[in-house]
Amino acid sequence: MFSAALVAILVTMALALARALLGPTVYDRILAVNMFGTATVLLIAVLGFFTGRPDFLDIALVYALINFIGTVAVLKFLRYGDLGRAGGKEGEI
Amino acid sequence: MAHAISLALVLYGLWLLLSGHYEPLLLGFGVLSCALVVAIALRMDVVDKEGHPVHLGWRALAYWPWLLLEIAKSNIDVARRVLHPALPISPTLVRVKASQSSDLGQVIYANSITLTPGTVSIELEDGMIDVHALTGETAAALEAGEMNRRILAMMGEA
Amino acid sequence: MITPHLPVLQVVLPLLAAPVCVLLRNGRLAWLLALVVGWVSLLIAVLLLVRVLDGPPLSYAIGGWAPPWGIEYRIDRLNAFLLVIVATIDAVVLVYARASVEREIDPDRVYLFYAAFLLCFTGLLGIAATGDAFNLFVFLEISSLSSYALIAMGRDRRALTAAYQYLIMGTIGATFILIGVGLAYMVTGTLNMADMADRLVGLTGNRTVRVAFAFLTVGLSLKLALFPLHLWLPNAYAYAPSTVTAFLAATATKVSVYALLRFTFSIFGADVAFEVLPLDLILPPLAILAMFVGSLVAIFQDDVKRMLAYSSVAQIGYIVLGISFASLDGLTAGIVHLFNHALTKGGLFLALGCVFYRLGSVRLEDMRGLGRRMPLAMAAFVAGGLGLIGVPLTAGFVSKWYLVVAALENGWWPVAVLVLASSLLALVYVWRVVEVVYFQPAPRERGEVREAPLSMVLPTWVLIGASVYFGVDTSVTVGVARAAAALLLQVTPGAGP
Amino acid sequence: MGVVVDLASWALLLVGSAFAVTGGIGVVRLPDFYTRLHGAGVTDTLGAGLILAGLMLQAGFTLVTVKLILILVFVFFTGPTATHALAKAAMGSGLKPLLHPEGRRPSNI
Amino acid sequence: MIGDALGLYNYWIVIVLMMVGFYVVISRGNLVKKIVGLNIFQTSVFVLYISMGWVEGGTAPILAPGVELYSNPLPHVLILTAIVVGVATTALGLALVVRIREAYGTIEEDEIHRQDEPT
Amino acid sequence: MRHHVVLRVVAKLLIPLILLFALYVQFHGDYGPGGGFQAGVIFASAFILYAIIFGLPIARQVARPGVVRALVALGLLLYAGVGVAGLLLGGNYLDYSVLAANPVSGQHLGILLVEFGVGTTVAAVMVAIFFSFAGRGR
Amino acid sequence: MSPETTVAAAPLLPLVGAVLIWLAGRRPNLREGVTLVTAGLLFLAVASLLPTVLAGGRPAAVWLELLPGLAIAFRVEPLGMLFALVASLLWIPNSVYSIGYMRAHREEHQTRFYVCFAVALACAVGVAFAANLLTLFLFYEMLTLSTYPLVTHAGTQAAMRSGRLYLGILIGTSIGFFLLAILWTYAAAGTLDFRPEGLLGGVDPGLLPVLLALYVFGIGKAAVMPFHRWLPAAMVAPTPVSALLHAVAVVKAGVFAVLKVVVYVFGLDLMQAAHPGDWLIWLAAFTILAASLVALGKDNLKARLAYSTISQLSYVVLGALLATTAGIVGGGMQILMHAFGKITLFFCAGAIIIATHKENVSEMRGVGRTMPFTMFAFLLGSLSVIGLPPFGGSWSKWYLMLGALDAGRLALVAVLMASSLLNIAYLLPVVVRSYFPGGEAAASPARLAEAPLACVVPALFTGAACLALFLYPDPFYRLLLQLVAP
Ligand code: NA
Ligand code: NA
Repeated sequence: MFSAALVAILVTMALALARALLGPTVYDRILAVNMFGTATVLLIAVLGFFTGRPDFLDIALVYALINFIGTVAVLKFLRYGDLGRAGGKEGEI
Repeated sequence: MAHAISLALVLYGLWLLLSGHYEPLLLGFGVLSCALVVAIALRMDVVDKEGHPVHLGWRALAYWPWLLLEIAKSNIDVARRVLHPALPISPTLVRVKASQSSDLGQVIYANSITLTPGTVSIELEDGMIDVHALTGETAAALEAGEMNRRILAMMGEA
Repeated sequence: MITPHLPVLQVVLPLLAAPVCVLLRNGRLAWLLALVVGWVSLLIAVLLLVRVLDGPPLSYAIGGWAPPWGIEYRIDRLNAFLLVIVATIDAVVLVYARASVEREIDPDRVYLFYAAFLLCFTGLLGIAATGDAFNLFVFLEISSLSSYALIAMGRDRRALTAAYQYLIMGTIGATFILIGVGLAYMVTGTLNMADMADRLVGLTGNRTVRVAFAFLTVGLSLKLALFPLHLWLPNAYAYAPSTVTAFLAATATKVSVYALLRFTFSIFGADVAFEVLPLDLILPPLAILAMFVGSLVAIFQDDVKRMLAYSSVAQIGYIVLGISFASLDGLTAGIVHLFNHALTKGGLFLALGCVFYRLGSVRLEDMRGLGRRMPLAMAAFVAGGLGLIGVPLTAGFVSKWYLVVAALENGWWPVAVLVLASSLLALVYVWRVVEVVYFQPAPRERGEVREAPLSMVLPTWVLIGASVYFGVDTSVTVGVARAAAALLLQVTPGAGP
Repeated sequence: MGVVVDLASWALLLVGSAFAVTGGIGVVRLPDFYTRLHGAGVTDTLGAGLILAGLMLQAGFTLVTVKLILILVFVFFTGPTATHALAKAAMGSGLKPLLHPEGRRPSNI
Repeated sequence: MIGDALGLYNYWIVIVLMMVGFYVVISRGNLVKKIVGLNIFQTSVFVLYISMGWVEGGTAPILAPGVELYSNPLPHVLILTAIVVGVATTALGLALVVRIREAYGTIEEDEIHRQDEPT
Repeated sequence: MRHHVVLRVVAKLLIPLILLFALYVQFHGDYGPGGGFQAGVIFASAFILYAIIFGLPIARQVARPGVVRALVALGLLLYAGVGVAGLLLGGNYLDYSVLAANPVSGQHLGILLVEFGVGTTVAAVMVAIFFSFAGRGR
Repeated sequence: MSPETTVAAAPLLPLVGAVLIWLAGRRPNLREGVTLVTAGLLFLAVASLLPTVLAGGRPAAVWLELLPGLAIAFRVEPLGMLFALVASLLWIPNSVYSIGYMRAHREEHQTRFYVCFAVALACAVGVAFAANLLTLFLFYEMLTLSTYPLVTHAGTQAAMRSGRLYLGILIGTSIGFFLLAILWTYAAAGTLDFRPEGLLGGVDPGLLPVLLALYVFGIGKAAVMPFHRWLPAAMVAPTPVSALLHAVAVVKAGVFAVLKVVVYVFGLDLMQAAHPGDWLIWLAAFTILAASLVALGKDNLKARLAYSTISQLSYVVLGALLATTAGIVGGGMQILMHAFGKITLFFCAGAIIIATHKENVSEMRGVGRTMPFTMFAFLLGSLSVIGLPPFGGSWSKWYLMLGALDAGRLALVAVLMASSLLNIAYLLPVVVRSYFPGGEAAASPARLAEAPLACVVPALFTGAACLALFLYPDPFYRLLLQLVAP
């Protein structure tokens, strides 16, 4: 049963990858990579169960975190070409 | 200050939940860790109603089941359309009013919209949310305002 | 109580001092700390050398894990000698550094400079002290990474590209070394050098062993800038801050040579190196090419720092040539030259740093008539230059003497001739400078130039003086080098020829 | 009890997997960037939610479940935020959505 | 089984990665590209070490006199250390590239060489 | 696209949780492999998220570059200093078993401290690198 | 002072003098006083060793042990005694002359000049007393370096060019050949100490010619063709420097080293048994004739004298390579006699430059009338260099001819005689022409216009010495005889 889930997640990753390669806009690619990341989080979680290594969950959580921060960072960089631009209290990216 | 104390308590609860080791050393580390995090959070100025919305209390708990149900329903709808050979979609842009008085309420509304597949909030500005909907029907359902009202209730404004 | 811990203190002391430098956030204090650490390190190194000269090698188990499971620091006559070299150069260069660094480095970053300097020092000492192959790689990279940073602090923007180039080539070298260590580990199941050597006995035919050694040799040749893998060196030395150039030129490549010696003779054994792999056919031609190409290119340089950098390429050729003889005299020559060249080149670059301090340039045309304005620094340069040529009564003569005698013993006539001929090339480039400095009038547009501060001239002369001293009294250097060479070849030192 | 929980967890895993793949299909099939956001949403919400819930049932009341909940909450918070940020950035860059010809236009866009 | 398969193919992966990385490093062009190439080059070694752990299995002697709590998972420590070194190198390299761009206004190798040529 | 309310609110919500999680990983590291390194990465990522969303100047006020640099150093010092403590207590360098009366708890304490040093250094280095890379413009 | 102490101190004496000269740099009188005192003391020190050496003593001293078995060490034997005597004695008149010349010319960098001069003398003494090849080599190289600033004294582009040639050839040959030969010797013999019986007994006789050639060419200061170009190039230097190069120290160190190598490294027995020097003898003969012919064609007086020196040096090399008793004695004599003759000629040439600014032979009509003392000294020197009695030069020529005869080489005798004719042809016309009326002097009645006294007196002194050496060659002859009949 785990393997069914694994396969499904891998298929999802493949589809996301396809979109990442197809584009056509950069936003499509970011979306696809973000989705690939979500699928990776799931994969790590399931794999941890599959192999009896629940400490993988920490890694999954970290991966989710990095996925989010990465997406935000890329968006900000795309917009400003700079990650450090001041946003002030208003919170700007 | 109250927010800070409350944040510390919540964090310590989380620590206890995560740790699973209840020996003095690690409990002590937990205290130190929570204190450090609260200190940093205060320095970052993220400890307020927005950053730590404890004031919503039990009302938030009531909102979640409804949202989850909505998510499930809209998921099924989107999945059906995606898998349908004809791809029966009618993408629509609508602008809905977020009647919540606080940024927090409006953000919860915007994120709830995004969480339910079929609708994505694109812009939140001046109490108005631009929404991209996969079909005209979902747009119409959103415009009916059920979600808006429930969030108002959760924020204690209705 | 402290004595048994000397091997580890040697490395840990500068390692601890580096972060403290960052915490101090004050250039002057950071310098003072680095200086004190440098001199204490020198003391430790000398104590270690004295102990291993009298007795068996010292072994220190990090974390109390007995070798071969834990990391072992192992001090024998060879690396104790190297530790003394590195620590001496460091101690002397740091005296010099204060004035020079204040002039060349942005004041806000001086304390970071010393932190990186200490890290680099740590790495070099660690390479020498450790008895663990992987640990050696880590220290090699600590020293390399900090040298990239140090070089990039040079004033000229070309320092940045030089550091970048060095980083690329250095990392390729490091990766090769890592592969070599990994393969050796795969075959032997150990990272402890002595243990590895034991387990490699009888594996000379093993293909993985040969591949491992080949990777290590190439990687280390890159790090020690053996022709034609030297391309990173000239720019790196030319554009780094004066202090850094002097320190690195005197120590970094030498330490890599040590690593090569260690892997070749102590771990894999001369059998693998010279019989299974034709190192005796590969190294001498490269070394000789290095001698000639390095010296020839040096002749045509107008930037004296670059000139000396190319000269280093040539001098490394001499060292490698000595090693490639794989004989007692050859190794003695290589090791002695390693020491002598460290002093000489260090002193020469310090002398140039004095010039840079006053002129902001070390281009030949800017140095006209400097012999009268900066007599002490320029006299040091001449004395060091004579050492490069190998004039008698300088240290350079001693090492070349042994090199040629070793070549003649092997019956390698043409090599002996080539060594002498290449010395003539050294004469040409050194003389270019001497002529400009002493026998050409100072340019009118140049303002009044004075001698560099005593805190710079004195260390310069300490190194140059030492190189002259060890050219006159060779008993210590030759004796220790011979003992180390005998250790590597596992023979008894015997008397000199 | 054990069998029931097992069966439920298998079911959750399977259904979740199905939704995850569906989201992937949507991202490939849907015609433009904005509509694909909805497809991704399927994987992010129900796909992830059900799979993690299936795992939770497997783990029972343990530290593992706590961590799984943490992951789920995190995904639920950050997923829509990232999607929103993405959509906003795309709109800000001038990427026009493909709209249904008979679809109602919003009042003043 | 897995070990055998890995034992057969890991060297090819290592070699291909090395070649690709090395080619990217030595081909002239963008400085960032070369750093990326360097990373690929280094990755080949990580793969080598990882596969080594798999292939040789328990060769790493695990022994600690008197203490049984901490084993010595040597290959993992080695890989982790090597990766840290690699990351540090990459960070330093990129920092240099940033400063090179500030100094030269470009990160194209040819352009930099052109600017540095004596006029 | 002047204000990004959603990101701001979500970030404010998440950052304390991420920081706590980092510390959790830090202090539970010895039950899994090498906790300090991961903890450092997570801790730094919270700061980086903060800097991306609220801007570098504010982030630099929260974590002053000098302080960050000092933390790099302090972490290293802790790492190396624990080794020296072992040395002073009569063991070899990095020999933790002498740190407490009981060798096992001594090892435990040693690893805890060393991992804390590693975590501090890694976090501070990452933040320092982000600070120096971000804000240099394109 | 014991002879041993004197030996150790003799090379140091001029070095100490150099330091004092440098310290006295701002006060010319004091500076030059120090120079003269040093020169005098050095000569006394060296001369004090003569009785010991004549009595068969070989005082020795070690400065320091450089490598195991290799020391910077001194040991005075007859040949070195002779060279040291010549160098230290001639330094005195040369210093006097320098003072006159440098002041008359208002030269710059005079302190550097006197310092380098003193250092060069220290090196010459070091070369003379060297107990082994390493010491010899060391001082030989230092001699080159210390004379470089003297050669390039003018500081002009031409001077720099000449300086490069000077250094290039001397250092090049010494490192490329001389040092190689030394290392070869060391590898073969295991020692570098000079021994009366030679060191090379164990070397394959087939290789000896190669080794000998390495020595002869490696000792570039002997100016055997084709490595002679540095010497004419160096004539850009002030005249006292030319005197130093041609007579006092430099070229003499070269031919001295060749003699010393033949006697103490190869050993006369080996030389006579294996004849390693045969083809080199012909090269030396060629140099003698060719350089004389070139000299004949030079109008510039200093250039003419320079080529004359090249020719005369090969006499010594020839004598050494013959390795017969008479040949060695003749070679040693030639060092001495040519030194006095040639220094006289250069003193005169310099004096003429000072007084008339004339450098070319063709311009020297009438000089003899305005500068009669100078030209008289020139005549004395010329006759000695040619080898006519009653001048010292006749002894060396005589013994060399005897040596050639002993070796049964009549062709060499012919070469020597032909060379003497050529010497006459390029030297005497200078004297003759100078007494012809002409030049500016032709218009006005002849009146004395000599160079400063400090220039003329040394020339007369050394010219007279040429005469004296003819009458009293005995101590030198006895010294040299010790070489061949110990
Ligand atoms: Na590197
Ligand atoms: Na760790």
